[in-house]
This record gives sequence, C-alpha cells and structure tokens, in this order.
Amino acid sequence: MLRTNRRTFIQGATALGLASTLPRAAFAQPTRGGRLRAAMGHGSTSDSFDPALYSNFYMRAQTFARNNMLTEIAPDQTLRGELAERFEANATADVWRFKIREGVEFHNGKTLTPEDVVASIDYHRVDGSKSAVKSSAESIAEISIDGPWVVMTLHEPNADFAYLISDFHFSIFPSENGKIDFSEGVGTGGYVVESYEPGVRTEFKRFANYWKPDSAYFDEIELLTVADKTARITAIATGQVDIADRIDATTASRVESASGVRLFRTSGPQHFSFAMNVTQDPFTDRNVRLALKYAVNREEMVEKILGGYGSVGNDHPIPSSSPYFNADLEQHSYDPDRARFHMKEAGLDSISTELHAADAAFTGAVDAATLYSESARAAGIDIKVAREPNDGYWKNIWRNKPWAASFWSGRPTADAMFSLTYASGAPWNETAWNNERFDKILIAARGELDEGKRREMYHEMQKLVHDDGGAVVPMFADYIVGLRDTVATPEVTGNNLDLDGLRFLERWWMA
Amino acid sequence: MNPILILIAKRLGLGLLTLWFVSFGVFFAIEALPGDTAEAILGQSATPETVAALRKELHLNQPALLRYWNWQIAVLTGDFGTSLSNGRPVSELIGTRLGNTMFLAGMAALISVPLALCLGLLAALWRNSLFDRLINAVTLTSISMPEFFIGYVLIFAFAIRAGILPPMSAISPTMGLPDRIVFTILPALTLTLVVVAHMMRMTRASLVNLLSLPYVEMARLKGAREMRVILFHVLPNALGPIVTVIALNLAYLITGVVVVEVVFVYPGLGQLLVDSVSSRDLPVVQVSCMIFASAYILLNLTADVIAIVSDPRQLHRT
Amino acid sequence: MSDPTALLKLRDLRLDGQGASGTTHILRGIDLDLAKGEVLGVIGESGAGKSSLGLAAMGFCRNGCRFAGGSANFDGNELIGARPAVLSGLRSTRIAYVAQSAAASFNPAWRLIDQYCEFPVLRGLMDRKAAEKDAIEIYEQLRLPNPKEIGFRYPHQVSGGQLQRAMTAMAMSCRPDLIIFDEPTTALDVTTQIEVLSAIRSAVNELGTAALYITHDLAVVAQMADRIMVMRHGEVVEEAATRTMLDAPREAYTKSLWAVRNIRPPAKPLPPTDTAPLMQISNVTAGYGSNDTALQDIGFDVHAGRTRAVVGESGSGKSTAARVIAGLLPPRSGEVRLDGQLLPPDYRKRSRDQLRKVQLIYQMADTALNPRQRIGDIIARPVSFYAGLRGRALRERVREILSDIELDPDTYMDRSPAELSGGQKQRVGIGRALAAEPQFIICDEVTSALDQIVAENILTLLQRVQRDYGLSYMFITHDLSTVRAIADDVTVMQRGKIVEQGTATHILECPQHEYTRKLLASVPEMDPDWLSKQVSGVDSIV
Amino acid sequence: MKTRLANLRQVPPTALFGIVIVILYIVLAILTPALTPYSQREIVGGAFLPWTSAHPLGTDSLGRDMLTRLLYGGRNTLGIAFVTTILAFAIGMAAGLVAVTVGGWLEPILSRIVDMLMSIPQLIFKLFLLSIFGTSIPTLILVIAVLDSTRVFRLTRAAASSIAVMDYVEAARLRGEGPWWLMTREILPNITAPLIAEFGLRFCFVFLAIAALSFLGLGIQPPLADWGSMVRENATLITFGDITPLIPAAAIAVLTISVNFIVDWMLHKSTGLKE
Repeated sequence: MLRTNRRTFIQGATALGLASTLPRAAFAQPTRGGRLRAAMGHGSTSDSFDPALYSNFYMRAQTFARNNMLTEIAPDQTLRGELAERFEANATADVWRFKIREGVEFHNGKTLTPEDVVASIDYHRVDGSKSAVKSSAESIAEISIDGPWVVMTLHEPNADFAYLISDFHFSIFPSENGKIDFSEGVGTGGYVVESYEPGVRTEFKRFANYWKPDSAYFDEIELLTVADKTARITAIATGQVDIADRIDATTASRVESASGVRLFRTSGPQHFSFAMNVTQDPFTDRNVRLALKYAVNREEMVEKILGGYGSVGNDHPIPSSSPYFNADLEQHSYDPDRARFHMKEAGLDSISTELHAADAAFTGAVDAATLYSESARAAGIDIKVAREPNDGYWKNIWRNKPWAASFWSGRPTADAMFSLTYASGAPWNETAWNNERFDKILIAARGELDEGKRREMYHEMQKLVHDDGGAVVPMFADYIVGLRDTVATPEVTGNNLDLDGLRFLERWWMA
Repeated sequence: MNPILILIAKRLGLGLLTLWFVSFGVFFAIEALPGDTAEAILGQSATPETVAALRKELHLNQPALLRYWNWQIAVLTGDFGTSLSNGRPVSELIGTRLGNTMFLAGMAALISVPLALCLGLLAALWRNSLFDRLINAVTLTSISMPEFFIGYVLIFAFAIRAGILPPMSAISPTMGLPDRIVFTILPALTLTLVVVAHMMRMTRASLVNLLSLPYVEMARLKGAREMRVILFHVLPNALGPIVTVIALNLAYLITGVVVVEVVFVYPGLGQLLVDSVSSRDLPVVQVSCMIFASAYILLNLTADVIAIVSDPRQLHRT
Repeated sequence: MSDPTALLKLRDLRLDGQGASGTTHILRGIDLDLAKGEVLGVIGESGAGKSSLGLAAMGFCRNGCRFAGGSANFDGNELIGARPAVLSGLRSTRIAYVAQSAAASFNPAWRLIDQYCEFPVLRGLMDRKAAEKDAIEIYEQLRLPNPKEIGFRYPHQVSGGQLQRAMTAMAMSCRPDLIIFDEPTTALDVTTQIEVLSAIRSAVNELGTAALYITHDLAVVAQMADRIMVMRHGEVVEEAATRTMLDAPREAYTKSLWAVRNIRPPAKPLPPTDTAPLMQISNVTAGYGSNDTALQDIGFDVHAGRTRAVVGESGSGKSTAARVIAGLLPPRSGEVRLDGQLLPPDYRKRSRDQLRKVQLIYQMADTALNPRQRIGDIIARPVSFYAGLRGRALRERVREILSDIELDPDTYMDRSPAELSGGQKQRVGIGRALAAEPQFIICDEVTSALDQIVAENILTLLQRVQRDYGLSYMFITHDLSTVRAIADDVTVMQRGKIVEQGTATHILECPQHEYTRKLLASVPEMDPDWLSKQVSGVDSIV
Repeated sequence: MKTRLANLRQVPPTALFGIVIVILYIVLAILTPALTPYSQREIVGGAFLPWTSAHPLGTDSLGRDMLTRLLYGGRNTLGIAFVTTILAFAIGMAAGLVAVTVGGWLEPILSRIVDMLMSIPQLIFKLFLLSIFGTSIPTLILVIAVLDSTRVFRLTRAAASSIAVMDYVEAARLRGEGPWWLMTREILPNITAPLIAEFGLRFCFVFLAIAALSFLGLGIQPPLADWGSMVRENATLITFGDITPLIPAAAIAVLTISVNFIVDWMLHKSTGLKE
C-alpha cells in the first residue's frame, strides 16, 4: 500500500536526470559482454569490505556491484525492493515488514535466508558498533523473522525507513550463527570480486547466477582508484579507461572536446556549505546570519568554483530534484544593502569574522571562501579567510571553529538529510542549531503518511532553515563524469548520486 | 676475507640498531600525529561513539608503550600484524606493493645502470670532446628537472601525442610480464632520466680523478692506449665510488619514487606509505619505513663490501 | 745526425706548459745523443725540466704541456707528433720507464706480476706462463727477496725499495733498448738506496740497455752514468763524461752545485754542556695504538744554544719523538722537562707560556702555512697571541721578524703563501716560530723538500737566528750531510730505539754502532767507484 | 678588481649563462610585486583562459593570472628555498666543524645521528614530518633544513677533517688557539670552495624538494603561488596539448640547470682539474 503511495510523488522527479544531454543513439538496447575499465577519484588503501566502515564513492560503487540491499532507489528515484521482494509498513509507520526474495544465491553458493538479513542489519546496531550508519540502525527497536518476512519494529515512526535501509552500508552478507562474513566480499550482487587491492583496483567477473534480470551486463570490470585528477583525465582522453569520474568543472569542456569522450552530468544533492555555529558570537544573532547570507555572490561562486556545472543553493540542503523541494521560497541572492540592513537590525556597523576553510572540505573551498570574503566586503563585512591544513580538517576544524567550510554528498531523503545535520542534537549538526518547531515537524513528518501534509511539513522545515539556520549553502555541485563512446547508458539514470546512483556497474553496458 | 665478515657483521648490527630506532621514532611520530586511525577511517562520519568503538576494536585505547611493545614482540616472531584500517595482513598488503616497487626499480636500474656506466666511461674516454660537453650538459639538465615535469612530458610525448604507451601504469598482479613491462616503461624511463645523470657524472668524475695519478701515467708510458688505460687501469680502482653512487641511486629508486608513483598512478610502496600515514595506519607505516630503511642500509652495505673486495689494499691488509 | 749510431737523438726540443699565468717554457731547445748501451745521467734542481725531458724522450708530454718544436728521434722513429699507435708500439718493447715513486706508479689493483706480464703478453712477445717465469728470473737478478712469490703480492704489500726494483724489473720485461730512470731512488732511505742502485746498475750492465738516468743527486749520478748532462731552466748547461764533469766542471752553475756538497759549518764556540739541560727527555715510551710502540724508552738532553740532530731512516721514530715533545702524542711512560719543569704530556694541558717556549718547524712548507692567510698575518698571530702586541707595535714587530728571516717586509707582508717559492715559505715557517719568542725549536726535516742550494741557505739562516735568539734546536733529519752542517750533538735512532748518541764529531768520525756505520757508509760519495767499493761491504751487512 | 674582470672573461659560456639566469631570477623575484598588475590570489577571469595580451600566459584552473602566479611562484619558492638552504648550512656547517675541531665523543655521536637520519628515505621522511608538524612555511623550512643539513654535515666534516690534519692547523693548536679560532680562521676559509659548490647543489635539491612536496600537496600551500603546485594544479592541460603548466616546471629546470652550471664551473676551478 505504501509502495503505490510513494510512487505517485516520486515520478515527478524522473525528468530531472540529465540523461537528456546524451545523443539519442546512446539509448540502444542493453547488450551483454565486454570489459569495463573505470577510474574513480575515490578509494584509499584504508578501505575494506567491512560494511561498518564504508566511506567513499569507490566503496559505494564496489558495494553495489557485489552486494544487494533490501531496497533500492530506482533510476526514476522511486524506491523498489531489491532483496526484499515486497515491503510494507503499518499505519503508524513504526513496524516495517520485508519479504525476502527466495532462491537468491550468494557468490559462494549459499542461499539467502532471512537470518542473513537480520545478521547484516544487526551488525550495525549491536552495542559497540563502529558503524557509520549506527544512528539509522539504532532506530530499530527489534528485528524478528516471520517465515520469509523480516519484521523491524522502530522506536519511532519513520515513513522513510525503507529509504534508510537502502543505504549501501546495509549490504546483505552471508551469515553463520548470526555473524556475517564480509571478509571476501561475498554478496548476492551481479559481480563476483576476483581480486581487490585497497586503494588500487577491484577486478570483477559477472556472477552467472545473478537473480536480477536485465542487469549486470559487463563480463568483466576493472574498477580503478586514480586519485590524481590529471591521470584520470589523461586516461580517459587516451582511452586507457572507459569511465573517469570527478572531472574538474574547469577542465570539463576540454575533456568533452577530446575525441570519443562525452560528459555525463548529474545534478544531485551534493552541496557545499559554510556552517556557522549559532551558539557562538556573532552568529547567535539571526540578523547576523541573514546578513552573511545576503553577502555571498552565489552566481559568481557557481561560475568560478564550479565552472558553471552546478546551481545556486538557497541555504537549505534540499536539492531542486527532490520531490519535497520548496520552490516558493525566496531565493537568497547577493544584496549588500539588505546585508547592511540586517547588520543594523543586529545593532552592528560592521561584522568582522573568520571563515575557516581547507580544500579537504571541497575542491576550491579556500577559493570560494576568498570569493565570499571579497563579495562581503562591499557590504561592510570583513571576512578573514583562515586556510587550514587538509590533514585533520574534519576533526580539528569542522564543528570546532565557529565558521567553517563543509561538504555534503546528500542523503536519499529529505528526512535523512535534515535528521543528520539540522535536528537538534543530531550527531553532525554542524551549526548547533536548535529549533523546537523544526524538531517537532521533523518527527511528525516521519510518521506522516499523507503526502500532501508531508510535503507541507518539509516545505516549512526548509523555510525555517532558510530563514533562521546557521548554514550558508551557496551552491549545489553537479557530478561530472567522462565517458568514452564504448559505454552506453540507459535513457533514465538516477540522480540521487553520481554515476546513476553509483549503480552504473550493474545498469550500464558496452556500446 | 675475515675483515669483510667482521665488517658485514658490524654493519648489520648497526643496521638493526638503526632499524630499531626508526621503528621507535615512527611509532611515536605517528602517535604525535593529530588524529588516530579510528578518526581517520570514520572521517566526516565520525561520532564520538563510533570512534570509541572502533578504537576499542583496534586496541588503540591501550597505552602507546604497551602497543609498541606488543608490536615489537610480534615482529620479532615474524608477525607483522594486520592493517588497522582494513584488517588485512600487513605482509600481504605490502607484499604486492613491494613487488611492484621492486619491479619498477629493477626495470629502471636495468636501463639506467648500464647506460650511466657506458656514458660515464665514454665521457671519461673522450673528455673535453664535444660528446663529453654535450652529455655533461644533457645530464645536468635532466638532473635539474623535477620528476613530475619529466613524467608529464613523457606522458605527453608517448601516450598523448604518439599514443604508443599507456599514460597510467596501474599494473595488477594478474598481468603477464609483457604487459607489465609495457605499463612500466614510462615511469621507468622517468626514473632513468632522474638517476642516470648522477651515476654517469660520478662514473666520469671517479675515472677522471684517477687519470692524473702516477700509475695511470705509468700505464700510458708502458704503451697502453686510452681505452685500455680507462678500462683496465683506472676502472678497477674507481669501482668503490662508482658502486657507492649506484647503491645510493638504487636506494633512491626503491625509496624515493612517490612523485613518479603519483604521476603514473603506479601502485607502489611509496603511495601505500603516504596513504597509510594519512590514515594513521601504524603497522603498515612501520613495516614500510623499515623496508625502506633496510633497503638503504643493505644497499650501502653491499656497496661498501664491493668497494672493499675490489680494492686489494683494503682486502689484503698486511 | 752527428752520431749515426745514436739510439736517441733530440734536436732543439722545445716544450711549453700552459698554466694559469700563461705559457712557460719548460724545455728550451735541448740537444742530446744517446748511444746504444750508454747511460746518460741528467742532473739539475727542481724545475730544471729534467723529468719533462725524460718523458719527452718517450714522446710523452703531460697534460697542459705541448711540444713547441724540435725533434726526438728514436732509432729512426720520430716521436714528436707521432700517431698514438706508433708511440704505444714503441713503449715497453723499445723504450721503458721507471718512475720516481714506485709505490704510486704501480696500479694498486693489480698484483706485481700481472703488471710485469701485461705488455710482454699483450705485444705477443711471450705467453703468460713464459712471462711469469721470466719475471721471476728478473726479480732474482734484481736481488728481490723471495723472487718466486713476491710477484704475486699487491703493491701495498711490498716495501718501497723492493717496489722500486720490481718497477725496474717491469721496465725490463720486454728487453727494451732504452730505459728512462726518473729519480728512482730519491724517495728511499739511504741504506735502501744503495741496494737499489747496485741492483739497477748490474741489471743495466748485464742487459746492455741504454739508459737516461735522471736525478738531483750528484753522488748518485756519479755511480750510474757514463756521461753527465747538467740542466737548468730547461736548457743544457754542460755535458761531459762522468769523470771529466766531476773533476773539472766548466760552467759556474755546475761549480756552484759542486760547491754545495762541500759546505761545512763555520767554526763556532760551542755552548757548554755542563749546565742543566734546557730540554730533557727521559725514558719515553710511546705508540699510536695499544699494540704499537713507535718509541721505546728513549732519552736525550738538549742544552741551551745547542743543536741536537736526531737521525734515522723512515720508521725509526724520530718524528714520533718530536710529537711527544710537542705534546701531540702523550707518551705511555717517561717525561719531558723544559728548564727542569715537567711539561704536561698533552699540549692541551700546557700553559700558554709552555706552548710558546716550544715551537715546531715543519717539513712541508706548503701545508705548514694557511693558504688563506697573508704572510704578515701568519707571523703577526703568535706575536699578538703571546705578547699581546696590537696595532703599530705589532706591525713593527712583524717587520722586524720578516727582516730577520731575510724577506723584505714591504714586498712580502701582504702576499699569500701561494705566491712564494718553497724556500721562502720555509722562511715564513721559521719566522712564525721565531715570532713566539721560543727557547726550543723542533725542526722536522725542514730542508728535505728543498733543493740543495736553497737548503743550504735555510740552514745558514737557522744557524744565524740560533745565535741571535739564543735558541736550542732539535733537528730531525735523515740526511747525514745536513747533520754534518748543523749538529752539535747527534742521536741515531732505529726502529724506535736510540742506537747511539754523542757529540757530532764523535758520532760522525768514529761511530761505535754498526748501524751508524752502515748509515754513514751508505751516503753516496762523488767518487764514481764508490758504489763498487761499497757494495761488497753493504751486502755483508745486509 | 682588474683581475676579477679578467677572470670573468675566462668564465665558460655555460657558467656565464648560469650567472645571467640566476641574476635574472633574483631581479624578477625582487621586482615581482611591481611587475604584476594582479595579486597572486586574485581571480581575474574564467578558468584556463587562453594566452591573451591581458593574460600573457592565460589563467589557471581557478581563473588567476598565470604569469602573475608564475612570478610570485618564483618569488615564494626562491625565497623559501634560499632561507632553507641557509639554515641547512648553518646547522650542518656548525655541527660538522664542531665535530672535527672539538672531536672527542661528540664526533661519533653526531655521525651516528646523521647516519641514522640519512638511512630514512628523504622524501618520505619529509612527507612524514610535515604531516606531523603541519604544513606551515616555518615547519616546511625547518624540516627540509634539518634533513638536508645532514649532507652539509657530512661534506663539512669530510672537507674539514682533511684540513684539520694540515700542519698549519696543528701549528695553531700547538699555539694554544681555541676551537673558535680554529674553526673560523684556520679551517673554514680553506673549505669554502667545496661548501659554496655544495650550497649551489643543495639549493637546487631544496628547490626540487619543495617543488616535489608542493606537487604532493605538502609544500607551499595555496593560495600562495609556487611552481610545484602550479604544475600539479594545471597538469590537466598537458593532456590537451597546452604546454602552459610546463612553464613553471621549465622555470624550475632552467634555474637548477643554471645553478648547476655555475657550481660545475666553480668545482672545476677549485679543484684545478683541467681534464
């Protein structure tokens, strides 16, 4: 019942995938075969198969190739079952039931059981879990098995729970006595890991007994980590790889001009922010925050930092591609006079503050901060850019300095994004913002199954963050990927993340 | 031969002591680094809770000295431990990378050492000729250029313009030897250009230095022609410094090639070490540093032994 | 072409050297004829061009030099401007060379016999086996000890005198027509020199080889040569048969060389020895390592105003004794007293005044003067350091000292050591010692690196300042003619022990110890028959 | 003075070229602020603009004027390398001279420490230390200076010990001179030639090391311009046949070549080696 409900509002988003930039001819029927070589900027020697510690896009792509989750975000942004054949919630959205697909085989020949699912979820919620998704996992009060069904009872209602569980950390691994075994990277996914050198490469072979039809088209895949952007671009330009991600906005046009290469853009939820700690002076004053929001030239930043490959942000984390995006909200724009006005309201003649940034936050963060500083000067605001070392930025600077640059890759749902970063007491509440009304509707929206009411709630939340919140979100950045003509993409691709929701390995094929 | 054995024993002992100091220094240097493995791995997604959990799992909550002690005991029993960040055995993790590093170093050495020796000999033979000046200027130039410059120029020339060699050298253990060689040519060539100058100039200088000695004049007065003078009379006496400089450069080929690894995306030990430092992966950093230091120590020892063996004055003390 | 039988004919041979200061003429038109089997002695002081002449006779010139004209004809082959292949073909097989320092001229990486066999085998004269057999025969002929085995040693394992003979053997390996000997015995001790000389002479006689024998030592050349040629400044001064040349030199320069040999100290009233000695060395035993004993229980006194010569060959411990006295090498036992006062064994423990009273003059003036300091500064430092003079007074004192050592203050004050000749540098060394106003000066082989005429001048200067300043000298030397010239008392040392000591007249006129006698007997004399006379005697001692 | 001019005429063309280039670099480095219309961190236009009269070398990946950054990069890198080299020499020379002159137990201890420091690969060691102590310019200078001073120490020790055995040094010792006099008056003036030559070489190595570290992201930090990171930031252009990023690399190469030429000539002169 819920599934049909959800579909109605998600469909609107499908057109937002930027697949339309591609030539028509690319949308041929998928064909099986070939060897794909892809170079990704992410991936490090410290990566491992341990689902608690997955952290980057490389591991996401790898995980989606070798493992399945209970649910999957489809290219059209709808949620559909993956290893869960069906799933449903009770009326209060606090009990969720997942019917586990039968006859699904792991790479090692073991058949998938509900016990595997329980063990895989439990791995993240046990005491002393080090998991990155511990907070999501802990929202589950109880897991039980009911025949082919796995039943999860939540502490609080959450209409988006099925979305949360689609997170790649919740990969389903084979288990024994309630303990999962992830050491060899064995899953139920479309590809078997032949070899994996952390920070270097993964070699995949197609899994002959993959359960999912019309999926996993390549025979073999070589997924490389190529951290050096120049090397990635050279590799795609010379045809040494078929896919290279994280193309710099500034070089994108040149990459596109190379023969046999085309760009693949995704306007997703990835956004940059300058997070003010609202408990510290001068950011305690809402007018100061507003003054700073009007003192940034967002168009210039998109142009210069993103090379035009992105869009302006409106000081909240919800992308325009989201079904809950509040289009009616006033767009904050560069207006020195209004900035001055809010300064006066705050009883100040000028503001002098420090903005901490490092390129570890996002590429060009220091330059973005410098641009910010220059545009703010016209409004009489003196922003000193404090350049910080990349190493240790997240630990020492972010959330420790009153105002610092930050980066969010986005979350699949508005709820997840808000809960993670804006709810009071949320682990990553980078602005230390604490708004009762916001917290109240955030929780209410989770349990609200009426779409219209829900949308209104999310619109209000965006407005609250927009008007009162401590984050300046100047821009949403596109993901840019270089593709060689050897690679074909489907007509509709996901825009919740880079590279077709990072499920390109099972959704794309050789041309 | 006795003095040589004594020297080897002495130097090995000293080398072990150095290694111990290195391991000690590395351990506490990593301790001094801001942040630990737990924080490094969890990165932006770290919460105090999960960091604490991970720390406990990795035993990072134990006192540093105890951890160092345990590590040391384990290493002495041949167990290099497991990587903190991905839980793989360090020996396995480093093994592949070390193999790659050695392969690249070996290939670069195979090209550069004979080349440097030949050029050095010829330059000494035809000293002050046009050839000598030319080779001198060329090697000075190549020694003066940053590695990444040479690397990018070679990529531009051979991979982009000519399109005959791959720009990226992401070799894998499953590759066959011919493929490996093709993939490694460009980085090996880059390294060759970097080290050949040093070795060649040293070869030439060592030879030329001896040319003014009385026994060289004697060889000429006995009727030896220039080639014979250089090859038979001078070279045996110049071996010491030449071998030393070769050893130094071989050590460099193993230990100093991070930049080349970055430019060519070559999965070598240097990159692993740099990555491990940033993820504070102590066991990996430790073992990598020890490997580098041992390479340096062993190569220098070999050079010294060869220098002694080649010099009868040191070999047969009376 | 005056002598059609001549083996080697040089005509107007000119050699130029290119230096930093421009072109210098090293050989200025040399004419020379050498017949088959003849031995020609070439004599001259350093810089006369005699070594260059020897090399030119092989068609060889050193780097930075070039032949500027003339010809050198060897048995019908023109050597000047000849192709390398021609020259290389003649060398070893027809012309061979024996260098001054055999230790430096043997390739350290090869065994002696390898170096002997190199060219006989390379030129196809014999195979390796035959060459080795031949080497052993020649070694035997040159009276090398252990001729069967010595060839299989490396150069550093063989002593200097033996190396010199091995090098002569090597020169003979292809039975050449001509051997160039370039100061082959200069670096050797006298007792060794006599062995090498006789070995060379008999080998040359037996093989009937012609030879060019180059040396600065008249007495030596008198033993070896049929004819003598005197060179100076790259020119031939005169040339005559050996006896003629010795008995009746024509040119003034030759006569002055001859005269130097006969210089004797002017008679002087000897200071008394019945007072307390100024310097007293007693029961000193010292060595450089724990196992090494370079000095064994030595003791001697030096009285005020007197000169004690310490004589001995290399390794006798005479320089070690100097180091012990200077405090550079604290002895294992024994003591050193100055004016009755015990000197601390380590110079670092000595007072400034004690340091001042004992000064040292070094053998090598080149390394004794800091090349980065001007002459005036070198001499001024001890004056200001010890006497504390400053400014004008200091300058005046430095000028005085410069005048004392017979260097014009105006000219030399601001010069650097590199601009001085060897003799002048040695004078500065003396001046620096005098500047401290010492009581006791150790002269360590101060004249052995100098040409004879210059050396004589230095000795004369030393004697004069001894009188003027009332100094005592300890004079270390291996050269007995120097001892004759300067010593009041003599100590003879051998292998770290004192063999014999006493007044100079006593030791020189009636030596008691057989080593002293051998030492005295080994000093070559101008008599061409001297060597023949001595050989039997020396052999019996050896 | 006359002789100096005469000497200049004897300078080989390679060394002359080197001297001219080095002087040119120094002049440019000093005059940079006057020569450049933009600031090194100022964004003046779009990224990777082609060469125009307004931007003779185009713009970089962030739209900053390339020529401006090239000049500032030279100024920054040169200055830092120079200070670093001076510091390395101060440390290495002092330690080397003290080891030789004072000797005793100090000499083997210093040598051991240096041996140990040198048995760790330099670049890795520097990366390591920089990640510990942070990448500020003072730490960059200090880390490189301390590590490079080991080589200076070795050279100084070798050169000084060959001088220390000279008779004139012994004479000074016997005179009762203290270590300061021995070091500064007797030994140091006689080892200046190899030290100056080493200074040139060391400067090159320091320069290249800073460039390499910057290339790896641990050297001079943006937005300060420096040649190493300029290459890294803009290297992508090479792929598309644009040689602009090679210019800073070439600038490094030209400078180091020049210094090497000068050093080569000085070594020849000081050793008097004609061959």
